[in-house]
Amino acid sequence: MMSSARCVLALLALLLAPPAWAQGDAARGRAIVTTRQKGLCLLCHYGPFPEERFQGNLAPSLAGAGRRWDAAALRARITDSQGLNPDSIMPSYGVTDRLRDVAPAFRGKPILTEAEIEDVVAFLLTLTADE
Amino acid sequence: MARVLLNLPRSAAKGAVIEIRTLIMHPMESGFRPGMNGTILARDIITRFTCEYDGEVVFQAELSSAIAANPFISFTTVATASGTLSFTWEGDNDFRQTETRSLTVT
Amino acid sequence: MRWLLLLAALAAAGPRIAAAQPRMPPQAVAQPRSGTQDMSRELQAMQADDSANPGMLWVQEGEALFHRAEGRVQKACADCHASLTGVAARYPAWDDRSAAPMDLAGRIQHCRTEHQQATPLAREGEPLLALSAFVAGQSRGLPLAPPEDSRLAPALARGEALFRQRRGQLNLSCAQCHEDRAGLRLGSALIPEGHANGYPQYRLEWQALGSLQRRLRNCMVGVRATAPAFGAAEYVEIELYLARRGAGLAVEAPAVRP
Amino acid sequence: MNRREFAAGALLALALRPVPGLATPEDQAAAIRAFTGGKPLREGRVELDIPPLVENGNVVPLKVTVQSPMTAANHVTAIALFNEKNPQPQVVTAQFGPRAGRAELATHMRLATSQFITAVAAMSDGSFWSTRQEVIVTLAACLES
Repeated sequence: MMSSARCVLALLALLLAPPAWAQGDAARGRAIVTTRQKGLCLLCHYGPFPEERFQGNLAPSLAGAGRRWDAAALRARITDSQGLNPDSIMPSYGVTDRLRDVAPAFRGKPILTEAEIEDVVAFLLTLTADE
Repeated sequence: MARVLLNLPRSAAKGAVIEIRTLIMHPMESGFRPGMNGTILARDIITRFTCEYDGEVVFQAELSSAIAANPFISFTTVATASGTLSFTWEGDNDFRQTETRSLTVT
Repeated sequence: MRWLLLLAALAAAGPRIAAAQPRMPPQAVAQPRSGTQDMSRELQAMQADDSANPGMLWVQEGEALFHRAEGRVQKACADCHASLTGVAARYPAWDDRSAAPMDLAGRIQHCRTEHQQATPLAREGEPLLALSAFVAGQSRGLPLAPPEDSRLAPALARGEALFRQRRGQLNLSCAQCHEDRAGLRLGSALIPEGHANGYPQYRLEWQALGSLQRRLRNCMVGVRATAPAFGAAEYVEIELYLARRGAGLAVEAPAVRP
Repeated sequence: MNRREFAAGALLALALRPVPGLATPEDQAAAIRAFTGGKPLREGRVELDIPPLVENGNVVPLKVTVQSPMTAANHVTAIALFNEKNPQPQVVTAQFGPRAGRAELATHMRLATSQFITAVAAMSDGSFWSTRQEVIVTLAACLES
């Protein structure tokens, strides 16, 4: 059974969903997740990335993310985590408004493009095993 | 003149081993680091440190880019006779600096 | 039901009451933890050993500058100030002439332009860092003791608000890391409580001595936010709040930090 | 995407990680051979005190101590330090004689990344002794620029 919040989430995800042809690439997504300058994910999260010796512990493990959430839920969380929970410290990767004092080099630009977010979603969906 | 910090006793008993600790202000620019515009910054390091005791070399070290900025070097010497210890740092771009300290041996 | 309404009325009146009187200074962190405690034994040893702590090079430089006659009146700092023990522990402090809070580097600048009638030194320039290190070093071991001065209250409140303000493309505040998540790991780096008891400090990342303002700028750049120019009022306000927040911690300048 | 494509992508991601032109363990071995003149290295006598885990590779304190009577007849003539994965394998080479009193050298070095550091001592009898230590370098989470 779906709670109403989940319904809203799913609707939001549908609205945010890219055209069917813009399928994400899991290998590219993995590179984004593990690159400090790009995805920044492992500064806060940890997960099954044996080559990355240093991973943060501010946020939950990414292991099993692909079992806990479907593509739409992952997309919604990455694109606008703070839209779902204003107190979240996870940046809203696809949002450029609601921010203040953004450095000129990053102004008006999302942290990840829609295509990059699709790559990350595709990769996270492969993380079905719990650690 | 680069700022230098030298730590060693002013006096020592004859035959005692004294510890000498040195710090010198220097960027030790490695020659492997890109600058703001992306081009590699030219190497600028101290390449040699020498300690002479009344004119005789008692310790010498060849430094590389792998030595940290503001180099710290610590070593020991035997207090043989009252005299002068001199410390010389030499490096790229004709860097050369000498500091002296007198040591009283009792 | 009536008590609920009363409660709501009180809550609504709350902000106005607070605005009417000078705000009480926020409490210091109950038991502030110096960043030193989060460092490896080896770095702790480097900080504690004046013959290995590279920051001492700046302290020595600052001592020389302190005794050098400067400006149109050719007076040295030392001609007026015999000892500055404990002074750095009480900064930032209120400055009457500018009617604003002033940090230690600002005070040194003020002395330089007003009393020595010399040209101001660049913020983050080596001479001002060296003088700051020499003065701050004279408070080593003494507790941070920010002044109980009601004139500082508005700036202190602004400083706290800036500390809690989310900013930048990553939309993070100082408090979200250094208050809510101190002790956890951002990547491999342990997040310290972010106290202001070691500045100016020798930061291994910089391979040089730097001020608290440089460190604040560091975090702003990190969250991809604009950073005010060195010396800006915003920095001094955050410094003011940090001094209050870390009150009681021993001054460690020049501290060594990763 | 099939499993092989995925593995290839992961390898590519690994290969693309930013590792600038660093020396290799082979470079370190070659530098050590140049220092010893190809003579065999023996383990022992040398102690290398370096932190196993460092928060920042820009300044890593270390101390090398060699067991030796440091007499005219029997002393350490040189201590050299080598790394595997900095741009160059050499760190420092220090000349010693009996007037040093003790065969000790302390300095602060740089480490580009986690690696083994090798300390080698040359003795007045022509023998070479060494030890090595692994140092894990953690990465800074936030950089100033």
